[in-house]
Amino acid sequence: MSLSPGILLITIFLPMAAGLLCLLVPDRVRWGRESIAVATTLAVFVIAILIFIAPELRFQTGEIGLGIRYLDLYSYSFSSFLLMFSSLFGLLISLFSIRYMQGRGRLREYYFYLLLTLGATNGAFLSDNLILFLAFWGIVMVTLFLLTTIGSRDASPERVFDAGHKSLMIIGGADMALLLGIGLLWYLSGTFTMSAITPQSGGMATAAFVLIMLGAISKAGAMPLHSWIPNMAEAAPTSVMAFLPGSLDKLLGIYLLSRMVLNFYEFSPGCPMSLLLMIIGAVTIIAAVMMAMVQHDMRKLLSFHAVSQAGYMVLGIGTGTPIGVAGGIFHMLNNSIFKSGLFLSGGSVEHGTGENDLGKLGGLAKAMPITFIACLICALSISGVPPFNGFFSKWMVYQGILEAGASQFWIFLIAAMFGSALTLASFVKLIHSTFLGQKPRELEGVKESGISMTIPLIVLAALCVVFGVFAQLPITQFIAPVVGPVTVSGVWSPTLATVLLLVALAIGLIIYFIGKIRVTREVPMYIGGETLDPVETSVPGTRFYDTIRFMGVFSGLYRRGEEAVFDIYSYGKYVLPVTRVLSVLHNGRLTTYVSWCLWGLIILFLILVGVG
Amino acid sequence: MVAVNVLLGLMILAGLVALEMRNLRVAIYSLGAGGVLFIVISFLMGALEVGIGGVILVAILIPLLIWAVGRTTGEDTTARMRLEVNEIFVLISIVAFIVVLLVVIIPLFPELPSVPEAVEGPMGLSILREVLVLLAALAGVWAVLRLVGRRGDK
Amino acid sequence: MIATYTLCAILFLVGLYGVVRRKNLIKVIIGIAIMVQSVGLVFVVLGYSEGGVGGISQTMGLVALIGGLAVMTLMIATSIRLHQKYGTSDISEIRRLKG
Amino acid sequence: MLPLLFVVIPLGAALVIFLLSRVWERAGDLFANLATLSLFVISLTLVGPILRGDTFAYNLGATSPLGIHFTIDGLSLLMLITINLLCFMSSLYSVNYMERYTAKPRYYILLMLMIMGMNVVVLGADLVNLYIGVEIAAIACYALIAFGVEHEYLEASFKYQIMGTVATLCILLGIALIYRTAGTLNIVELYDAVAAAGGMGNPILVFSSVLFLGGFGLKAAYIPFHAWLPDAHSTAPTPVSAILSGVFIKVVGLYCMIKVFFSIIGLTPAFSMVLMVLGAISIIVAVLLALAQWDSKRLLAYSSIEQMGFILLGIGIGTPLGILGALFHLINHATFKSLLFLDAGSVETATGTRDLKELGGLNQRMPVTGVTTAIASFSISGFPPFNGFWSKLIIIIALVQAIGIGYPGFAPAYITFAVIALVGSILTMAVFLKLERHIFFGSLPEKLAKVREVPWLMCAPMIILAAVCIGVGIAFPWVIGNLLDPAVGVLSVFGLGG
Repeated sequence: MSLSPGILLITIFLPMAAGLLCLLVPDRVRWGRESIAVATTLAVFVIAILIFIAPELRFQTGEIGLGIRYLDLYSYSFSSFLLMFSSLFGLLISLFSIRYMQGRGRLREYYFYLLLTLGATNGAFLSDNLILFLAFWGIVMVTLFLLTTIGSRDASPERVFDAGHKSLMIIGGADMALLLGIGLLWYLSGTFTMSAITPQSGGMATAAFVLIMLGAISKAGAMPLHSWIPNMAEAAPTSVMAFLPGSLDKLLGIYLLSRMVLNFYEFSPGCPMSLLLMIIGAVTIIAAVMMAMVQHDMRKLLSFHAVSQAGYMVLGIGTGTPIGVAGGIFHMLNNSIFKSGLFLSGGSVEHGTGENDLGKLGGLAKAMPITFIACLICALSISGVPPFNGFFSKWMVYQGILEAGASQFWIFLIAAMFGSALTLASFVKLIHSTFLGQKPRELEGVKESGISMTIPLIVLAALCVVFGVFAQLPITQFIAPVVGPVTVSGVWSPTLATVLLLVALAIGLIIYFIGKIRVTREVPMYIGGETLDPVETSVPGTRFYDTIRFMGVFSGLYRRGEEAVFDIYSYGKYVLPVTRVLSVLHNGRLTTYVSWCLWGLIILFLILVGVG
Repeated sequence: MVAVNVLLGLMILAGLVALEMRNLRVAIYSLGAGGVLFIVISFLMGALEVGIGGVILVAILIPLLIWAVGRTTGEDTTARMRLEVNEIFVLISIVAFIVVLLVVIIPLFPELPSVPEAVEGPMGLSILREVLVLLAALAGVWAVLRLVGRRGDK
Repeated sequence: MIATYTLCAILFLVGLYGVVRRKNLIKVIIGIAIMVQSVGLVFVVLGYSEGGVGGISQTMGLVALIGGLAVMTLMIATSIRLHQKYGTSDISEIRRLKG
Repeated sequence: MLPLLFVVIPLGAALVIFLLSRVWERAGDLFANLATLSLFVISLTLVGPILRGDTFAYNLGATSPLGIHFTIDGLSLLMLITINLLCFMSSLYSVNYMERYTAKPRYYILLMLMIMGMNVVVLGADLVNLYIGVEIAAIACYALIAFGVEHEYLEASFKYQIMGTVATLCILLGIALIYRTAGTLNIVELYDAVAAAGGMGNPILVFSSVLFLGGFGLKAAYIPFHAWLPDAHSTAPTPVSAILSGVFIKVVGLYCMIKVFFSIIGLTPAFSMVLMVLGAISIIVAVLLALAQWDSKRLLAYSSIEQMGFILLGIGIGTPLGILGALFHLINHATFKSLLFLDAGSVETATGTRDLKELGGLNQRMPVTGVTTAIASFSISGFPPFNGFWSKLIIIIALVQAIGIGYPGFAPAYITFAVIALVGSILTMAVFLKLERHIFFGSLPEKLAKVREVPWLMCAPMIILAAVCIGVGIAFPWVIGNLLDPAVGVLSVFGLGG
């Protein structure tokens, strides 16, 4: 079967058109928008599968100067497999949203933005032109902001906007770097056509690499451009978190980074840029997971993990070895699956209980079995426990680090492994405080979410298992065509894998127990002879790791973390004094204003007439 | 040319007087005197049109200014100079500008071409353009002199 | 000729000095008037040759004068209204707009 | 005859309004809108002929500067379309908005004169006509700023009058020097005449171009010549502010500067650098100033200076791509900044205040204003797919391209300016997010709970402009091909690398 290249347009413009339609559907049509969204995303998913099966496709319109085409779409192994998954996530999220978003305001806009995001993401994957890519990439940023402003149930309008503000500033700022990077890349390679760019090297190429990397990691959420994700997690609807920072933004960011490493830059294991990426990756893994351990809000905890997992991808791609890059890309895929699974489980819990504070949850395993099992599988996956998919991608990343050569790289290995252990530890906390332990009285009568919410969870959990047990499948089907043949036989290499696994488990358990013992000891049973509520006497999972929080070395770091010293966005406030000084200079005196003009003329005279 | 230069010197003097006088009416008369000198210079050099323009200027501007002084204040009560950052900045600016401008332009004068250009040229339509400019100004004055600008004020 | 040009430039600077340094509204307008006259003279001097002053130069001089006159008419109207509103003609006290 | 229509129609409308206003109070509403609409339509009909390579000329009276000489080429057509579209939007908006002021007919008369002045600037085939246009437009503009005849209006207007007159005198001196050196005032003839007179090797011409830089710079309000702009643009009646920020400063400032530096004198490395430095300074300083503002219109006014900086940066590069980006940004800025001013005016109409601290949460109460402001804000912040994205992109790409084809030795400067432009863009985002945050998002103050959307006649121009922002953003190849390429074609011949 041969497809016409025009089919690529459908994956972009069908969702966008459907989104516009959603905007026009009047409120009284019941399920109108929901059915449009689900039907559209389903259609796009099917088409994306067809495109994936088909050979390479290219759709072009005429040139409009500088080698830029209005539309220049190209589907090949990498873009078509990402296209398939972005459409899948689109489908799952619109399914999930039916119930989850029901009854909220601004639904009209919600589906519009959702479908617009999907279309633009597909456009970014398919575009073979850097400018077009940038445009679609930017649209995803705008819709991210707009989706954020819809806001979660429990956040004040100010907080919601500030979260959107922060994400827009950080991603938008990084986009400016990306823009310049693309400009430099164009200058070096002489073309905007991505498939025609040959790997570049040299000083300017390195600058372009760093600038494009900034754009990529801000989208993927690696440090130091990660700080928008935790804030957004508190303010945005959970389905949005699962859709954008959880999956699509990761796909986009890592896609760009991999294209850069694979196609645009002379990237070799051990080169300075490789080292830079690996450091960013390792630091992100550790720092974010440390922050995740002490969070009370479920969404915020998940969001720090979203940051931490981005570290693995950057680390894997940063190794520059085929197996490492493959591992990074595979981890990107896996992360999107289990991370959106986790966010959606969180959404499901929130939908059932109306609560996001881990301290107020507990004992939901029986009430919400499907959510529990899906969440458990995803949690084990994200922690890198075999046989789930997270294990394999992480293992490939480890192997990539080892193959990258230099002996000092063991430190990255340690960081990655330690990060895994801490991830496990923090998910023990999440699972414990949500699904196990004592059930608070307020949560009696909580029921499993409806079928439209559980189907996405089941699908995602199933994918975690399938991609884990049959890891060969995604690797040979999706990733090998992109990075070339990968030796995955080592996956089952028993010694290293087992050792790493045991170490990870052991550290996780040790931390778990340290935390638990300390807290249990501290909880008093009676105060003034009054019997306390069982909720207050139970062991709240949220306090598991307060031990670590107050441990000497870390307490300082945590305090700074809370003061947002590591948050690049918070440095914006230093602009304000400058603006105030400038503002005071405009003192309303005509004579001063005319004097400025005179100085302007003086300088111009001196420069142009005097010198020239 | 000498006569022109002398008259120009007088104009500068008149201008300075106009700017320095505390009594605004005297200042305006001094400006008027400068205007008359301007007209004389124009006619001396053979610039008939500019001279007529000067006459129009003086004939309209001086009465208007006198009228304005009548409506506002007859005395320039603003302080000559206060020792403030602003004032000092302004003084430095203007002095620097004067110095730089003179330093820059005096060497330029010999470069100015002295090729004669066609002396006569029909005034013709240029008058129409002047009329349009004046029309705009009249419309402006007509709008600005309203007593009440916004509905509901006073 | 150089002396004439220099004197024209000085006249222009005198006007500018008035605009920059004087704070009374009327004085500022007087400064503008001096500048307008000086520009008019520049045209006359530039266009001057033995036979008289060139037609185009004259036209442009006229443009300068009439344009200046138009603007100054408006300025005078504005300054009267300003004086009514603020109760002062001191431009350095007329500064509600700043920042 | 065609070019003359752009002068006769507004002038005729002004006369008709003047004559009829005694008898019929609403004559202004009708005839002003009819005039601006017909001007806009006429300018649109010229797109085809201009694309085919026709030019329109109209000569009345004697040789060059003494008669009235108009031409329409690609560049002036681009400006004409922009001017007349925005003036039509503003006059539509005025119908309801200007109700709050007395003597509406006088307002319309001044508006018509200002439009006429701007059209004359764009059409003028010689420097004197151009200057006359500047003068007429400026005088009408002074009066329009003062139209409210209250403290702030008069103050802003007076300061602008003084600074504007100094500027026009500088321009006039520059014209005088150019005329005596090159011997002509016709813009087409001037290029060769100036080259024959030694071009930039002639100190007189350098001196006069510095005068132009200062004079038109004051009109275009880039830093440090900007101080009048925030006062004037924030106090003027809103439809006037929209025209001022949208087209006025561009027509009487930047357009003339483009003419002078590309059609007359020709760009030199020194001037290229000076223009770019002025642009870069304007971007950074003005955006910081905008960030400090709490008055919505003042914030927008400062942001206009910043955007002028972008345009100037593009012009300064001097490559065809740079000029294309600058002109594209010029028309884009015209649309979204006018839209933002109209939105700010709507908010002021509905709530009675411009103070950001007193506003908030208006998105639910004023959906049209909210959505159109969001579109304009995204546009000005350079987010795709809105029009501002493409023009900023082209300017940045032009800067990068100039590393290779620009003046030798400027490479580090081009990169620096690109970085400055990008930093400016980030800060622009912050400025407009601040505006959105404090007007449309956040929680609704109690006293604004009963606010209603403005009448449809005020909404209509806002919706049209928002549609233009999106439409140009999506159909940018069409705009570049049909409007911008002919305009750049007029200039870049004389520029660098053309």
